[in-house]
Amino acid sequence: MDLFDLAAANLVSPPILFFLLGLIAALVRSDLAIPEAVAKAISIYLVMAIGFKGGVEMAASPLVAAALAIAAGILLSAAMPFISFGALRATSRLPRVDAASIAAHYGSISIVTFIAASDAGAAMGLAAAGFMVAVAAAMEAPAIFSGLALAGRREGEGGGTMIREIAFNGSIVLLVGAFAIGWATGERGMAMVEPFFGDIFRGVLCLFLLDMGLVAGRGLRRSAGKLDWRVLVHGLHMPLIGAALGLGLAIPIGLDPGSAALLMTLAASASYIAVPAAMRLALPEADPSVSLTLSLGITFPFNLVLGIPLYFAAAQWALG
Amino acid sequence: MDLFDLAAANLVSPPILFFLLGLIAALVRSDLAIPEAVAKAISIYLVMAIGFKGGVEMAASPLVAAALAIAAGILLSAAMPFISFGALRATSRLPRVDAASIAAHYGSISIVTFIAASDAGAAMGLAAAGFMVAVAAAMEAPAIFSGLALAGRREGEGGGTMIREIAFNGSIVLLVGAFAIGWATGERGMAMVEPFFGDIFRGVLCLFLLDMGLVAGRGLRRSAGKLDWRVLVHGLHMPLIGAALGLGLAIPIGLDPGSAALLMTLAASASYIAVPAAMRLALPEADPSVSLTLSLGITFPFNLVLGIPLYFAAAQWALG
Amino acid sequence: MDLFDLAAANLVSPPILFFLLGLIAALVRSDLAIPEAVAKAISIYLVMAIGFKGGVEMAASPLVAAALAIAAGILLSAAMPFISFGALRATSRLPRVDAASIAAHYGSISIVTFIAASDAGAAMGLAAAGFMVAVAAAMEAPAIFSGLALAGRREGEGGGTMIREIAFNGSIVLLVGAFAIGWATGERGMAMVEPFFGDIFRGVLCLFLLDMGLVAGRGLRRSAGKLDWRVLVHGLHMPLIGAALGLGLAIPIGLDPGSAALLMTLAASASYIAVPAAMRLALPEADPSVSLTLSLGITFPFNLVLGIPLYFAAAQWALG
Amino acid sequence: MQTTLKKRLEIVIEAPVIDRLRRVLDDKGVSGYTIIPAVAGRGRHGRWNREGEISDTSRMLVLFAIIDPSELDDMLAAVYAVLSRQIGIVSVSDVQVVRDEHFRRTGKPA
Amino acid sequence: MQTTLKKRLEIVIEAPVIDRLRRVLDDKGVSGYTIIPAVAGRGRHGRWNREGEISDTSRMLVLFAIIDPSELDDMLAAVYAVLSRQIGIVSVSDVQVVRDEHFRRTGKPA
Amino acid sequence: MQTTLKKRLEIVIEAPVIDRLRRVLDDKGVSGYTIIPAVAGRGRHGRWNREGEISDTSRMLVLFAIIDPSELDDMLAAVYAVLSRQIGIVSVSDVQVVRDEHFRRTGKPA
Ligand SMILES: Nc1ncnc2c1ncn2[C@@H]1O[C@H](COP(=O)(O)O)[C@@H](O)[C@H]1O
Ligand SMILES: Nc1ncnc2c1ncn2[C@@H]1O[C@H](COP(=O)(O)O)[C@@H](O)[C@H]1O
Ligand SMILES: Nc1ncnc2c1ncn2[C@@H]1O[C@H](COP(=O)(O)O)[C@@H](O)[C@H]1O
Ligand code: NA
Ligand code: NA
Ligand code: NA
Repeated sequence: MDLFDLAAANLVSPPILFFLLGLIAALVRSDLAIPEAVAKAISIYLVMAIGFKGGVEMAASPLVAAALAIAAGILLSAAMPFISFGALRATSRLPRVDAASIAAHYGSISIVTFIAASDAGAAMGLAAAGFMVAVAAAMEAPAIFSGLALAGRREGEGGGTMIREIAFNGSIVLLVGAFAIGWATGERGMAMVEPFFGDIFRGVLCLFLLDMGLVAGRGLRRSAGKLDWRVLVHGLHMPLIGAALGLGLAIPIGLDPGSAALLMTLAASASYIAVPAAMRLALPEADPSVSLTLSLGITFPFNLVLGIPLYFAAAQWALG
Repeated sequence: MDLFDLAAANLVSPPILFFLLGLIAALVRSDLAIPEAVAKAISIYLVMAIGFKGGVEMAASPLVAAALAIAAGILLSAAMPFISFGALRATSRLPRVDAASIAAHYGSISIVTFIAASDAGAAMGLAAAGFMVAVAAAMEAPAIFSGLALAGRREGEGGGTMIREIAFNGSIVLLVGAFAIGWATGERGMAMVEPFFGDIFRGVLCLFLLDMGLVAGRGLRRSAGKLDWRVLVHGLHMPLIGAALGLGLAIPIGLDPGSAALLMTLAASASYIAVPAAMRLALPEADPSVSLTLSLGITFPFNLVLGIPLYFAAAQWALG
Repeated sequence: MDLFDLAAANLVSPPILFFLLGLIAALVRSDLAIPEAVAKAISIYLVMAIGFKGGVEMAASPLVAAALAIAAGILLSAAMPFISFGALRATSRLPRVDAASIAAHYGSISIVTFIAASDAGAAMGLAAAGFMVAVAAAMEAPAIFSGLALAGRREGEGGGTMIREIAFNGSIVLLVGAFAIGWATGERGMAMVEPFFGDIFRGVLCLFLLDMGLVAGRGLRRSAGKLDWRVLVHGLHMPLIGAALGLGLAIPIGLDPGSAALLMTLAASASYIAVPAAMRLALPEADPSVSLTLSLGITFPFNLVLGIPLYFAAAQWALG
Repeated sequence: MQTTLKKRLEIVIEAPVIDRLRRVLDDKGVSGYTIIPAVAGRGRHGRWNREGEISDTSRMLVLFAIIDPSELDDMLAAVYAVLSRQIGIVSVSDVQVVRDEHFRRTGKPA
Repeated sequence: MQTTLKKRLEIVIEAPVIDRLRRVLDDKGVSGYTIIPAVAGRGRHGRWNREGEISDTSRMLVLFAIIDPSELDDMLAAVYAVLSRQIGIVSVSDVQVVRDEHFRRTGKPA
Repeated sequence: MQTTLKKRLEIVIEAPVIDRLRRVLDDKGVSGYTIIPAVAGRGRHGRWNREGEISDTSRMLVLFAIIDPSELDDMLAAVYAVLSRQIGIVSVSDVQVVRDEHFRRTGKPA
């Protein structure tokens, strides 16, 4: 498949179309809405399922390859905030603390984007190595510390508590825990829960992306015209930079194309859950609405609709 | 199968029995309850699934037949409020505005009843044409305008906003959107999401009808004895009148028996989501408790338990 | 399989591991949490599914065996509070009313434990008779009356209302209702809803046990060190006493090993839903935090992780 | 605008007895009340948190009712008669309303 | 601490018209408001309970806004103009705030 | 009935810092508090709406605590020390309670 076919196939797949439906519904001010409690529960289900499946597939993965990929992920997460911060300070007038906060979002990852990319890869026949789930988990936190350093913040008294709060963040604990359970129970465990964690996964993802479309569209509608265009453009630059760096590291460590595309996606994505909450605790002066709009309103739709097929095409071209 | 067998098979199917369980639990004041957030999410799932499946089946439908059926639906939706209003004013002492509001409910449709009827049809081997989903969507709104006309209301300043609020009502947007996605992705799309939108559908419907039984029973318990019996009887007349008109239009436009039964069901059903909300905005003087009790407490149970098998039997007798 | 293998297989099954993950996440103060509305809805789903399946299997059960098992269950439920109360009064300084309340919890049953045990039995190939669901339902209430008698409470004016509130408690109504629906619709009904009530059941159970682990862990963390160890130990004694009594009754009435293990589990388990609510109404002076901690924080994890495999091993050794 | 003084009764109460409380208020002919959910809290009986909970026992609800000052003592006595041994608290504050007639005691409602 | 007197406007309103109410408050430049869900209640229009409900019609929301006393009459008039025929109630109470400037009328917000 | 004057502290606060706020109240020995969810709102930081949200960042909670007037200043100072840079508001009103002893400061609770 060439890039165009890939993009076209991705675009007319139910998950992406339901995302677009949500986006449009929000933009025309429909009152369509999925209750918060259910949206949260679905995100928990998806993280559990993706973690568990990754763990089950670990049987087939050499541990050295996993360790290399995790190291690459940590490096990306720690380094990318410096690039994002530099770019923001050079092109916009955002205060230091806001730029540092946004930078932390871009170094870290969006687990929702990762899940959508894994599913897209599976649909294309480009399944990734199980350890990519561990890479995703490992990339959540390093960026936060880079962001704090960029803001000129020392960890001070609250430091210990904060490290703990970040490391034990619900989505990290669940991702790592489900991964470990999948690894421990292997194919026998998978056979027990496949109908729930496997068969209905893509359908549930459709419902979830409908919801994310609604939330992203509502956010866009609310902040349209308020954000500086130089900041908005950052939300389109960073995924491309991240994906390029991801590919640049995937090649030397020898990832297969599906895994490389996921590493690119992780680098290209911006956090929407863990980092925003950490920033409210550690950098309360940073305005959360700017980073949330960028992350969910600009970068997430870009990655979902255009980025993911692009990253898979690039990975296959470079490594296939 | 004759009418009696059909009715019996419908009555002892799990969805109907769970509805009756809910009804009884509410009437004996059990504290059994499904949380609001989950009930709403389930209704969203059901609308998504029915819309998507309808869209997928559009490949097999001639567009002319679809257009005719949609036109028939719009006609029914716009005309039935006049019948309902006339009957209410002749037999009861309801104020004009209340009669107009109830009339709008009966012209419009109950998507839950439609879903239950589609499922019952599928279980009987009388699947309907995919475009019946589009007919359902097209029938939601016209009755609202007839109702406002009957109340002597001009659209005034709020008119534009209101038309928009009605057209972009969440359940209409979702039904139409999922239908379009199903149509666009076809069998390939269905293959991706069948376990979620297809396989577990009827089980989820059981859970949902349990909930609807609980809510309907609670409503009945609360308003029992408060409603004028002439108004209550309206809730049993209108489905029969609607179904007869539906059949009368289904025959000339050449619908198959399964689709004809669904058109009858749509005409026979009364809105419980879109119209009540629209009436609170457009006719706030109308007492919502009367129309809600009629729609959910009388007409919905009647259609679910007795009406649907009757409509299928009649459609098969007339068209089979 | 010998006891050790059974315990090992149970321990590394996904449901138990997700429970342990929840427990650990709560103990390290992770913010992982499943919304209340969804947790409640999942418990409703599980009760519906287990009830329905039990009913479907009634076709294969002789009614006399069912009646005997139900009678045994009622006897256990009514009698065990006297044992629990005696032990608590002898070993701890708990006030009479608190001891009576705890005793009622231990006479009654935990439907969640029952569900987990049924699933574990199915996974081991030791499926139980369908009527065990009816036994579970029958065991919910008798212990409450024994508990009130122990507290020296006469039913007084509120008696009629209370009996009604207990008998029509949501989980009893749903369990009995779903059982009746399964019985009435049989294999034909099961075929209609198997993907939802059967195939995904164990996966949903994983999600639910994750939640129960989180709640149990949070409870433990909160009350650790506050409870008298003599009271805590009661939470480990009672399951063993209950299981022994259950086995003692299972043998003379001729239960198969799988059903016997479930009767043991029911006797060994302590109520977490029906009895606590009843006690708040009937014995408001009793401190709910003691009984909830015992029931959910001590007895439930013990039964889930160690008790269930032990009961199955014992039942197979005695009856296999 | 012309406003009238009323009392706002606010009751935090454990969920299992909410129906009893409603019955008391209905019997006293209170003109209305609204119940809102609580998600977490602390009191003499300890901390609680509803996340992931399936049991109603530690669930708290907040009920408020705007009533006429003349009804306050009677209402408080009735509420305490039923709830004195239950988990919860009661407080009263002054509020102004525009439509006086809306908050007058009614006959026992349906 | 130095505190300033403000008014706390509390509105119980049926969900279908919440957007209209928000528009009124926004147009009047109110500095902020918070909306909390209600789960059950009773009023002249009868009892309601949200358990298991999928329709928004009988759903009630509680909106409160802390505003400057000088804005009260204007605000009440605007609220009543929109809501007089809808289901709901309005009440006002006194509150003290520490940061006065936080609760001053702003221009029409986004 | 004999009632006593208390203060009702009402804090609207962004969810990520609720644990810090609880710790402050616990450390100060406040006798209790109740937290209720908010579903939507507006303030200087803009509008928000929880529908469909999975991130806690823009989520607001409403905490209220009934405390003795003598503790008010101390409590406000402690609350502001922690929350001054966070998103949220604080207000105080008068309430009457029947059981005075219920609302007295306790030692640091569990
Ligand atoms: N001083 C207080 N202010 C606000 N809420 C309180 C207060 N005291 C108790 N509560 C609430 O009432 C519940 C029961 O209180 P208690 O009976 O003291 O345990 C607590 O869990 C809180 O939700
Ligand atoms: N006196 C009251 N105190 C508190 N809430 C009330 C009162 N009256 C009405 N309400 C609330 O407002 C809703 C609508 O009131 P009504 O228009 O009287 O039916 C009721 O269902 C209650 O939730
Ligand atoms: N004047 C007000 N009245 C009621 N709630 C308010 C007010 N101002 C702010 N809030 C609430 O507090 C949140 C944060 O306020 P702010 O820091 O001004 O953005 C808002 O989103 C509202 O939910
Ligand atoms: Na990234
Ligand atoms: Na109709
Ligand atoms: Na027991």
